[in-house]
Amino acid sequence: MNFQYRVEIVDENMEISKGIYKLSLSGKFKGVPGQFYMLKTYGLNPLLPRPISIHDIHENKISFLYSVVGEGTKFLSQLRKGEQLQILGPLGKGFNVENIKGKAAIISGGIGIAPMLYLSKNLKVSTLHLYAGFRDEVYGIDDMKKYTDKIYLTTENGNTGVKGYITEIFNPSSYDIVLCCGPEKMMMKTVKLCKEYNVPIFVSMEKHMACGIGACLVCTCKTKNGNRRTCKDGPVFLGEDVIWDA
Amino acid sequence: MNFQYRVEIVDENMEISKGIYKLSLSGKFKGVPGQFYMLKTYGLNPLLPRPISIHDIHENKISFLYSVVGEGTKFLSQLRKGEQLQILGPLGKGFNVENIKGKAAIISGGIGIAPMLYLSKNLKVSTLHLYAGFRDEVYGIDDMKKYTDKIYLTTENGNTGVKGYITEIFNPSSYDIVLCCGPEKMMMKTVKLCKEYNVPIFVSMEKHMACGIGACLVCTCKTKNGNRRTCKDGPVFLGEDVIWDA
Amino acid sequence: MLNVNIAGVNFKNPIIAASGTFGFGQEYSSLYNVSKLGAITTKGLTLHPREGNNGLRIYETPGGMLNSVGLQNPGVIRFIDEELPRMKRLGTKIIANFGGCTIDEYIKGIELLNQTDVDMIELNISCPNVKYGGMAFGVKSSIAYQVVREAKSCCKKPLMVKLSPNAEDIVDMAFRCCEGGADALSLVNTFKAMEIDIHKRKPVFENIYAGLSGPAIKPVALRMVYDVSKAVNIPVVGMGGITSAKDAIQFIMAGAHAVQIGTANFIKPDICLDILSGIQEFMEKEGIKDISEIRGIA
Amino acid sequence: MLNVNIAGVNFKNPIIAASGTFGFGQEYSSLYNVSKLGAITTKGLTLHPREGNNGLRIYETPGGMLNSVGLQNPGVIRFIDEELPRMKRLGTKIIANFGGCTIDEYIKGIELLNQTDVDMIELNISCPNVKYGGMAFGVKSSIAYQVVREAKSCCKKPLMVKLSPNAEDIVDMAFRCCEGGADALSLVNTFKAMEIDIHKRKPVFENIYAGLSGPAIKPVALRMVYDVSKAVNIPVVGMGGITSAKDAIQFIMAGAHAVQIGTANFIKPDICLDILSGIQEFMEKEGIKDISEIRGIA
Ligand SMILES: Cc1cc2nc3c(=O)[nH]c(=O)nc-3n(C[C@H](O)[C@H](O)[C@H](O)COP(=O)(O)OP(=O)(O)OC[C@H]3O[C@@H](n4cnc5c(N)ncnc54)[C@H](O)[C@@H]3O)c2cc1C
Ligand SMILES: Cc1cc2nc3c(=O)[nH]c(=O)nc-3n(C[C@H](O)[C@H](O)[C@H](O)COP(=O)(O)OP(=O)(O)OC[C@H]3O[C@@H](n4cnc5c(N)ncnc54)[C@H](O)[C@@H]3O)c2cc1C
Ligand SMILES: Cc1cc2nc3c(=O)[nH]c(=O)nc-3n(C[C@H](O)[C@H](O)[C@H](O)COP(=O)(O)O)c2cc1C
Ligand SMILES: Cc1cc2nc3c(=O)[nH]c(=O)nc-3n(C[C@H](O)[C@H](O)[C@H](O)COP(=O)(O)O)c2cc1C
Ligand code: FES
Ligand code: FES
Repeated sequence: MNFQYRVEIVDENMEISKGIYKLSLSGKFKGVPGQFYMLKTYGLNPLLPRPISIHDIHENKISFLYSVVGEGTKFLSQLRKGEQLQILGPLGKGFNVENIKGKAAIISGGIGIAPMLYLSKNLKVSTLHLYAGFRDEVYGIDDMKKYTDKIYLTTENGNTGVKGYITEIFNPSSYDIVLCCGPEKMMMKTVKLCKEYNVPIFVSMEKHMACGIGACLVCTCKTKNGNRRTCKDGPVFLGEDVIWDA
Repeated sequence: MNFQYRVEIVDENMEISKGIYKLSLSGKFKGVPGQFYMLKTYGLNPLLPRPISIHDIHENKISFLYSVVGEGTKFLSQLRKGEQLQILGPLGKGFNVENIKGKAAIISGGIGIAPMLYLSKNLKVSTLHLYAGFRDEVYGIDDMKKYTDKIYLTTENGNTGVKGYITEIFNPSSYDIVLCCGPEKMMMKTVKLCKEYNVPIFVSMEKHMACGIGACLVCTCKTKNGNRRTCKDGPVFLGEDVIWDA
Repeated sequence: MLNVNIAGVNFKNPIIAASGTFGFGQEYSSLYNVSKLGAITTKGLTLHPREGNNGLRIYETPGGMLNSVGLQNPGVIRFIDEELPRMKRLGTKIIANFGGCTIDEYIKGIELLNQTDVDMIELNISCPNVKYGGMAFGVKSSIAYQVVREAKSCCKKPLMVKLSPNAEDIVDMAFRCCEGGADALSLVNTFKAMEIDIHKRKPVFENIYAGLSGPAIKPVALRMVYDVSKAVNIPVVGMGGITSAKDAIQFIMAGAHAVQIGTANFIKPDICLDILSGIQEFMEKEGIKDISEIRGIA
Repeated sequence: MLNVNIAGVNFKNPIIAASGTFGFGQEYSSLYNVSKLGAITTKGLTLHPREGNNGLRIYETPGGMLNSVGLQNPGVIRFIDEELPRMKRLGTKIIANFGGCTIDEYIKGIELLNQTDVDMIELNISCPNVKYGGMAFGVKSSIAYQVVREAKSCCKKPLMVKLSPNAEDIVDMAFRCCEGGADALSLVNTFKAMEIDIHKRKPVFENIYAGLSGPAIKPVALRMVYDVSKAVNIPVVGMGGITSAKDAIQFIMAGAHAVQIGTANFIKPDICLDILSGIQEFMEKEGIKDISEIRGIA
């Protein structure tokens, strides 16, 4: 294993859309698409670090894209340039980009877009289409344009793209492989869709975590092969293997 | 009673000496010298607000001078301009400036200097001498120059002023009244000194607090008149009345 | 509908200030309109005045605080003479929290309170029992049963018994207090805890032990309220670490008729009002007409 | 001198990774040199493999966390075959944490562990007791006594019994476990607690209850360790919310021979090393030559 615990200095932490922040750190960072880091701000509140996917890695920089949903991400969003952030990573099994071939579709819901930039940059597929669904505001798409051949958008209020859910406009039939990240229900639906058309799909699961490295067994994902640790055996699983909670 | 609970916006929060910060808020604030406010930063850590004396009040501004000693003051020191601070005050019984007459001495130890600026500004005495003791760096003195007739300084390492403790160079005999704030042991010593010379002295007690308004009884100061609430019946007490813990 | 009836007393809403954290209501009443509260519980009273404990009385811990006030109070007689008349003017129900070190003290105190217009007596059985070497009355069910039975036999007010989380078996304790004649139960009091000063190499508190309260204890307190509510058929008042409407609703869903707010008053002095309005908002959003609809629903 | 001897086992220092928070040591060993620890306690083992609980398994609370892992583990046989050989290579002592649902399971498991080179067995008596409708073995002293006596009679390893803070009377519990033959005691396990999802109107955990750990519980855990240490004359290992050298020293001053670190590993993965070096610094500053000088001093 190759992960590290480090204390880093925040380089930038910017609200790029309502409640959506991009945080970056300078330095050399490892990680493959779909892997994540555990991020922790100073103090005992909140107690536990928060799992956040790699949004992008450059030669001298890593960035995270996150949505403020509760206390942990709220404290993250309050970090300013020059302040300390504790990080542990890269963690988990990401997307196996070497084995992803042919015509691929990425499908994301909301902040599920976060890991997709680094993924699309690293995929070696013949064609790549992005299907991204949002509630109202659209974010994280611009950077992806140069790595994708086509982008389909939906918003729940119809502000941008098609009005509705992304699963409503997605048809897996013309793809060799599908890569998915978003709310559990949306992923479940997408897996079902792909099954109908017999298209393989990988999903990136979100389970509540504590250790992040496979030691505490709180992040179980039920699969057809038994209980798996989302943090270590995942977060990327073969869609058909997952037994859904919802 | 006349205190209020308010959420204010930090105007300035500056390190003026090593580990010593000055925080100011804009607006109209009430309070007499020796009174304090309970200050609370966002979240459940730390749980309780922190009592901090009024350092100064201007027509449109209040300031606090504080030393970073633990988690609470650490979080206070991290506040930046524009961030929120919850305040409750002004609280307690301050110095009764109307009844303080003649030749007066203020004697402070360390951050005990904090309430003395606003006090010296408001005193109506014939002569005012300041005796201020510090560990190494001296702070909070400059602003007081114009309100005092003479300033005596000590530092433990002799960097500035006389080397030693302030109680070693202070002789109450020539004063009509003494006003004191500092570590409990230093105040105890000063009260003893004043007793020898029969000079009345007021001390500003520091007890750990929870409610700050007299409801919870955790801030008891034992006095010759029974248990008193430091937050409401104090923090300023007649020196001879206090029964010391130390 | 926010009002709740507990043992014949009608509270305008289920938010009650907890004993020991709200004095006799005067201090907070100069800050906000405390008549909006369902009730105020007095500082813990004893038959005779008490000076309370020496030394440090408070220590903060992660998510909580320890207190060692030691029942400092003016005694029940001065309470009746001086505090109660002022309290009655606050425009809300008054719950007198009362404790003793002997059964005799319990009886004498209750007889004095019988003659007043307090709305309810909350029997604090977390007090040290002199007969049993200082172990609290509220640890062993059999001892608590005795106190409650004796108290009930002379009590002319609705009697709410306040349980200690240090009880050996909280459900059996609740059960036996019911048998003893309690009209209602409130729980939890503080958890027996301590801190050590590693430089002085001795306990931080002169009394060694102190009581833990605040958000830190909430999940345990909630569990106890849930278990007790399922086991008894008298009203239960829940408390322990409540700082938000969400917390309060959890206790109500666990089975509580009302909740008490203690430590949270220190975090934000008018937090009881925030909790109250938060409950109202929740009810509106979820289409709940009467708070009783969600009581014990979890 | 940091080494401590507990029931004949020599630990190089008093810092032990707690059961269930450190897996079988492999994950943390890829992050830092775990041979620096006094010992590693295994994930709670049972005779047969267990899948653990369904649904959400973790929930954060102020200063603490609830877990409902439910003893997911490969079973003692696969532990011995697959995990133990790798664990032994980590260069520190191995404590096998073992629990059962019947006395028979306890005996069978211990007999299997007897034949291995684990250094010590930590008997987890917080497991649900099928004979008593799922109430944990560790609640009533008389039941715990039986388990410990039976376990001891077949145990060839030093036997440490891990007490539950949900015990009716923690001191009596400790006492009876000693009588049953425990060579050492460790405490505390997690506190029985719960949370309610107010939108779903039901408990957050499928099992309703979960175990509270972390800084929130420290003052109560410390009190229990203090009380137990004074009452028994076998070594006590303290735990519950330790996140700093200060916390660890408090437990030692309360009477603990060693401490276990659980939840804190999640806050900072190499926190055990910080705690260890913090203790060393403290000892140097205070002129303490041997950790035993301050043991139980408070
Ligand atoms: C592998 C992985 C990668 C992720 N990548 C991203 C990302 O790139 N950007 C992003 O915005 N979010 C991401 N998430 C979700 C993110 O971890 C949660 O939104 C965050 O933990 C919420 O914390 P909070 O304190 O703000 O919210 P709260 O709801 O207050 O958190 C309470 C607890 O629940 C946990 N929790 C709540 N929601 C989630 C969730 N969806 N997943 C896991 N734990 C949760 C928290 O960690 C915490 O323990 C990822 C989750 C996982 C598991
Ligand atoms: C009436 C009054 C006025 C004060 N005015 C000032 C001031 O103007 N400037 C300033 O720097 N300090 C002042 N203090 C002291 C200040 O309140 C403490 O330094 C501060 O509470 C420490 O909090 P902490 O979390 O940083 O430290 P910690 O030591 O981590 O605090 C732990 C707990 O102890 C309490 N505590 C620790 N030290 C003190 C103390 N000396 N007095 C009271 N409670 C304490 C804290 O409030 C907290 O509850 C005053 C205290 C009182 C009672
Ligand atoms: C400073 C303080 C003093 C208290 N005094 C009393 C008391 O006199 N009588 C009593 O029954 N409970 C007393 N309590 C316990 C509270 O009423 C309440 O049961 C407990 O604090 C748990 O609730 P909380 O977490 O909301 O504070 C006191 C609590 C605190 C913090
Ligand atoms: C996720 C998790 C899993 C645990 N699993 C076990 C277990 O299998 N066996 C056991 O005896 N204790 C288990 N515990 C309890 C810990 O070993 C420890 O007793 C408790 O968490 C208190 O210590 P802490 O506050 O330092 O975590 C577990 C605790 C946690 C947080
Ligand atoms: S978070 Fe601990 S095993 Fe996954
Ligand atoms: S702090 Fe509550 S009475 Fe003084």
